[in-house]
Amino acid sequence: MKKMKQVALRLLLVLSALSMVCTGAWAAEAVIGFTGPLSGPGAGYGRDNLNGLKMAADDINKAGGITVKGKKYTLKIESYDDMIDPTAAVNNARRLRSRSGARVIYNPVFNTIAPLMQINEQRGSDFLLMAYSSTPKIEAIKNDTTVSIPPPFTAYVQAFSDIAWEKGWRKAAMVVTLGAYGDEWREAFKHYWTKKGGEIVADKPANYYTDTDFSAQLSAALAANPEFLLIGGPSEPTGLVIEQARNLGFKGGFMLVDQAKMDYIADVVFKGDLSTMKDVIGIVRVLNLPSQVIADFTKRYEETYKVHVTFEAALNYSSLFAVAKAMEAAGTVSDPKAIKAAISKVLPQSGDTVPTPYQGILFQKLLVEGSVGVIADGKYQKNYQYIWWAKDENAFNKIKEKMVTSPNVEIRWMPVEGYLQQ
Amino acid sequence: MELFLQQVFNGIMFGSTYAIVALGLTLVMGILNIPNFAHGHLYMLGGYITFFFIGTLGLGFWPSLVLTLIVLGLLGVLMERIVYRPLTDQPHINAFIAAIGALIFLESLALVVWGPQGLRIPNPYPQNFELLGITIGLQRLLVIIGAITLIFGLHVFMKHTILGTTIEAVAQNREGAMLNGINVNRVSAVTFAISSATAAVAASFLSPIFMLSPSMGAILGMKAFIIVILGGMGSIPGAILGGYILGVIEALGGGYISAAYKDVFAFGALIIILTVKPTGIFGKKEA
Amino acid sequence: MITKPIHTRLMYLALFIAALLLPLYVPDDYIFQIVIMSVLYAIATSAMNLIIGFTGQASLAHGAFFGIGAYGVAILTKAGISFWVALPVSALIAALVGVLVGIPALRTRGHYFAIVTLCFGVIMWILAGNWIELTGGHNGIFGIPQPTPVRLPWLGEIEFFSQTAQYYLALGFLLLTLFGLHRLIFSVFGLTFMAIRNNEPLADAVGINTFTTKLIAFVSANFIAALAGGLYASMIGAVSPSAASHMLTFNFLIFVILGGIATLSGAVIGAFAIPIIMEFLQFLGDYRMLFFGALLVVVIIFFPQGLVGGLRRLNQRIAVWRQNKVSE
Amino acid sequence: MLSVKSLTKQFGGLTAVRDVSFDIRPGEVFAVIGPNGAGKSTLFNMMTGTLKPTWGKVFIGEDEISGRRPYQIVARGVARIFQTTSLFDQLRVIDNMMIAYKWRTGLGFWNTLLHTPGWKKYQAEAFMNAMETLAFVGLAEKSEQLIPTLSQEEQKRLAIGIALVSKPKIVLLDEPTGGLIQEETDRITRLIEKIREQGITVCLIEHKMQMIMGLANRIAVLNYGEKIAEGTPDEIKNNQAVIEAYLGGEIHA
Repeated sequence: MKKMKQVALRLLLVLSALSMVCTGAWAAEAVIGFTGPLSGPGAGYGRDNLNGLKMAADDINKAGGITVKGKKYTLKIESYDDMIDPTAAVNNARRLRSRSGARVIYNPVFNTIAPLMQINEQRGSDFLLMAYSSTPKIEAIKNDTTVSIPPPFTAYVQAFSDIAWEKGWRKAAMVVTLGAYGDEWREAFKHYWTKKGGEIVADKPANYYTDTDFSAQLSAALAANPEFLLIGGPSEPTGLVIEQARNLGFKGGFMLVDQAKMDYIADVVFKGDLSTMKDVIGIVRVLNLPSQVIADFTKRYEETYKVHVTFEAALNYSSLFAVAKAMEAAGTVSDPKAIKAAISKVLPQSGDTVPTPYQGILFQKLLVEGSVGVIADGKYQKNYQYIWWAKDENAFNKIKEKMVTSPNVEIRWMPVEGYLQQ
Repeated sequence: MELFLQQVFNGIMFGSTYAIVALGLTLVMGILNIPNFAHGHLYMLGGYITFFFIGTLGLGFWPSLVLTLIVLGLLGVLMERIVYRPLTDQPHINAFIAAIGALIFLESLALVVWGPQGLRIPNPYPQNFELLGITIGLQRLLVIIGAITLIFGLHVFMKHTILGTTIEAVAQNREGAMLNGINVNRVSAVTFAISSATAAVAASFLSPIFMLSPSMGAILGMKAFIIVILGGMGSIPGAILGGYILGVIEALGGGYISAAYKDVFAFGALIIILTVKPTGIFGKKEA
Repeated sequence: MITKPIHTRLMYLALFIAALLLPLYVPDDYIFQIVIMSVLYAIATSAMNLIIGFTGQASLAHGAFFGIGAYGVAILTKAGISFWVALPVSALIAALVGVLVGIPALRTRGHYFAIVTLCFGVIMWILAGNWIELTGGHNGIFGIPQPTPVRLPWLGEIEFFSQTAQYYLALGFLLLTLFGLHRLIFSVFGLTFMAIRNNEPLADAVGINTFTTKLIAFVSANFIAALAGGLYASMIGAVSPSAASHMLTFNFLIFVILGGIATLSGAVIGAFAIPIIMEFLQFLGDYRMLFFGALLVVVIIFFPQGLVGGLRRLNQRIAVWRQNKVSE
Repeated sequence: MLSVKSLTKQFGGLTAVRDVSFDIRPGEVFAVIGPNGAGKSTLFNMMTGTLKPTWGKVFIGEDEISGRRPYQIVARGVARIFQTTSLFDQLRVIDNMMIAYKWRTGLGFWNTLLHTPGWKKYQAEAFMNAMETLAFVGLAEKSEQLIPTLSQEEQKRLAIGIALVSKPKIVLLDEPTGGLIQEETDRITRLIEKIREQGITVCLIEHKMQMIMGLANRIAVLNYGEKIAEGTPDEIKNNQAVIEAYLGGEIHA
């Protein structure tokens, strides 16, 4: 009889545990959607974005998930491939929203972000669109449930130009990738560099996605005797461009558009040897960021995903932490507007939790400084962090106070039109 | 002038690749009448197989090249047997769909096995030298020499071996060849083997200079297709000449005109040529 | 003359009613989205079937004409012109371009025609990506307005923001397309298309102006493709070069061939079945396209006549089996 | 009726047809004969617009037809059948006939799309004519069948029907009995006689001498691309050049 009771008690326990799991009272899941290129030419880029999210979700879940109105949630990343096809992206988003119940969906390409911004405000099927695209065109579309993750590329244009000018570089030649992003970069750089007084001696774009030989464009560009080359597209072909330019006898420096990563090129294309690159200005080496967690982050990332860490991964990682905290602050995992509104309350982030702490949010843009790295004489040099949204010296100083400092980092002010905070 | 020479050199190197890739395709299209749209993807796979032998197994460049050639040759036979032979009596458009299926398969295969990131093979001949004021990479020179050797070798094979002449006979008159007791299936298999092996050689030579990516075959395949049509289906001189012309046009176009529109000139030229001469420059009267 | 048995007619009626009532029972937005896109694809695919399936001319520029329609509507509606004007105007532009391309291109035959049209398709795709002033470059055009609301006498004003309204709009165009194609194909005029596909020298010899007939088929197909493209642009709300690319052409081609070439229902079935299969395969993750590629090869080998051909074969088998049973 | 004036065709350096002239009179059966490779089919192809003559002209009445496209020549009342039986073999018998009648109707794109009253009229007219001609060639009850189900002879009859359906003034028949056995040949011969009785001029190419001699009103003989004789069957039988060309007297075959 006593035994029976014991068995019955245990059964009851198991059953109640089961019912808790089933009803979700124990730990529910909040689905974070991702649609992006996972095959085709953009696959590497898409996966970098996705990996950052996956790692963030893992880390958040390991730390106990999030607590919304006393209820525990774990985050689950659900991803679909859209091959940068708008139709597929919309299908995926609809699927994520109505099948999996995702209220936050990430997408990393402007061509698919634009159509998603047409549907993410529809009543009954609204979701928070986390857009990874550095084009200011995103801000041109009015949308209450979109957040854009990276700094505007115009901030990099100005910051890179700034440093190149200091180095005494004047004559530029451009061999930038074709495509929406490359076209905008060239246009912006041409505008800014000539305004500064610099000279552009050649503009020979190349298709970094389909071409494998750039010697035609490079020969033409080098014939104009530039002091430095503005190059870039995806990192691997950019490395190839550097190698081919050196083979053609080019001795000057390189400026990399923000899509190309100097650390990736150095480590993957040149196996850690910086002598070919020699003089480079570009987006900072991830490992040289000043945040406390960066070394740990890089190590774990590269161990888990067997690929080189990238800036995209770091920013996506940090942004998901912001979203998770915002869910807690808003007290909802299902109201995109409320989540977006709460983001400002959970910022700034701290450098001991995320690799690239966000300082704030401005309308739909998350604010993070533009980090510039320099390679000179075959060695990594001091970084620069540009605050691009401060409208005046005062605002800049206030932001600067809160930031992580390090002797290897110089924080600078570089106002970028259209983003100045009141 | 130096710039011009440099561009022409680049163009010739590219043309060499185009020529040998188109050469393989024209054999398949002319002899078997199969629109093998996946030909560029065989080239891509050739690059990855070379990577496997050099990068993963650590073999030398030349042994890897030979091994790649063999592997791709076998793969070509397999592809003909599995994908195209069952479609012999069906409309060409069905073979075209099968080709699209095959290329999707090959591209995803590379993606799954080797990942989306570009891969590199160490350059066995990284030396450069100056000639007439232009910089010439040794490996680039090797591409040209390799291509010319291959073209010459293939010519000897086609004209002076029994198998080669048989292939030509089938190319000229399939029914007639069949009536004469030629085993057309065996000729098909051999042709496919040669076709994909040549693509593999092109990839092996080029891969140390370039970067491997799963989608690198798509554009090259399309260009090879266009060269074959331009030169006339089944015409070997047409494919070679077409390849070199396209290579030089592209290099000059990319260097002097806009890179964005350089393909427009190539494709536009094709439209014009075909409307003037509807069966290609070296084409037979009516296909 | 060419009449269908009564049970086939009943089946079509049932399908028609099912299509009309679809918004009532579609389970969620996701399925609805796929259905709407499939309806659009079915329009474009049916048109492609006219030129490839019925007339036997493998035009690989279909995606480009879809793109002309899409960009036409995008540019015109962004300039403030009503969708209802922009759509026919874009389709007419596509038809005009079709005439200009068709006149030289249709001089070539077989593979050569396929390649000439493919080249044209690639050129249009490059133009879409690089003529920044007109097409917005690779970013494309975004923020395209939904179709202008229409005021109907007894239904009031209809807006096209909801999926339901978009669905009916697309369905209306699909039915119109099928109706038109049905009339064209099941007639003496339509027989001339098939005559050209079947035996062009004989068609010539029996007094058919084969060139003009091919041109009519080509231009009609392009006109309809552009209509589908225009609808696409205003429904998705953004166009980029991918809406004019040759990959789109290949997709349509796959729909036509796997659905069942040269049958009206085949094109529609293909346009529905393939995207749904593709979505279903999402669970395969990285292996999805690997599997799809292999599937394509296998299906084309074992069902050379596509799904419709497969169904017909099945039907015949069943008929034979029933006959045997009766005779027993 | 139809006259051929100095027709010449060169392929590269080879002359396939050299300076051939003749006149076909209304209502007669005119035959062109000659050994294999004599240039008969080339001549035919030039008369029907499939090949452009290098030199020379073809007239129908006063109207020059050489250099015109085939469909324009058909519209002037010249119909033809090909040497190897050429049909729309993916379609039904009746479809084949209606396609061949189409040029006589106004069944164009807009008519068909809008189903105008004219469309209905023409569509019915095409059907009526097709059925009538099918009855004439003896295939009325096969109208719904697919081509591959027809016998060789039936296919030949259909090919002739296709030529006749649009009511031509003259039909050019390229070996209408090729590949048929004697019995079938006889039946086709009777059909051709029936065509002549309808007042339609016939021009045919044939190998089978016996058949030609009984059927043709006049005969032209080609050898190595040149006309070596023209005349009634009796004249031809006794023509020395013809006898030589056919290796001595085998003309009576």
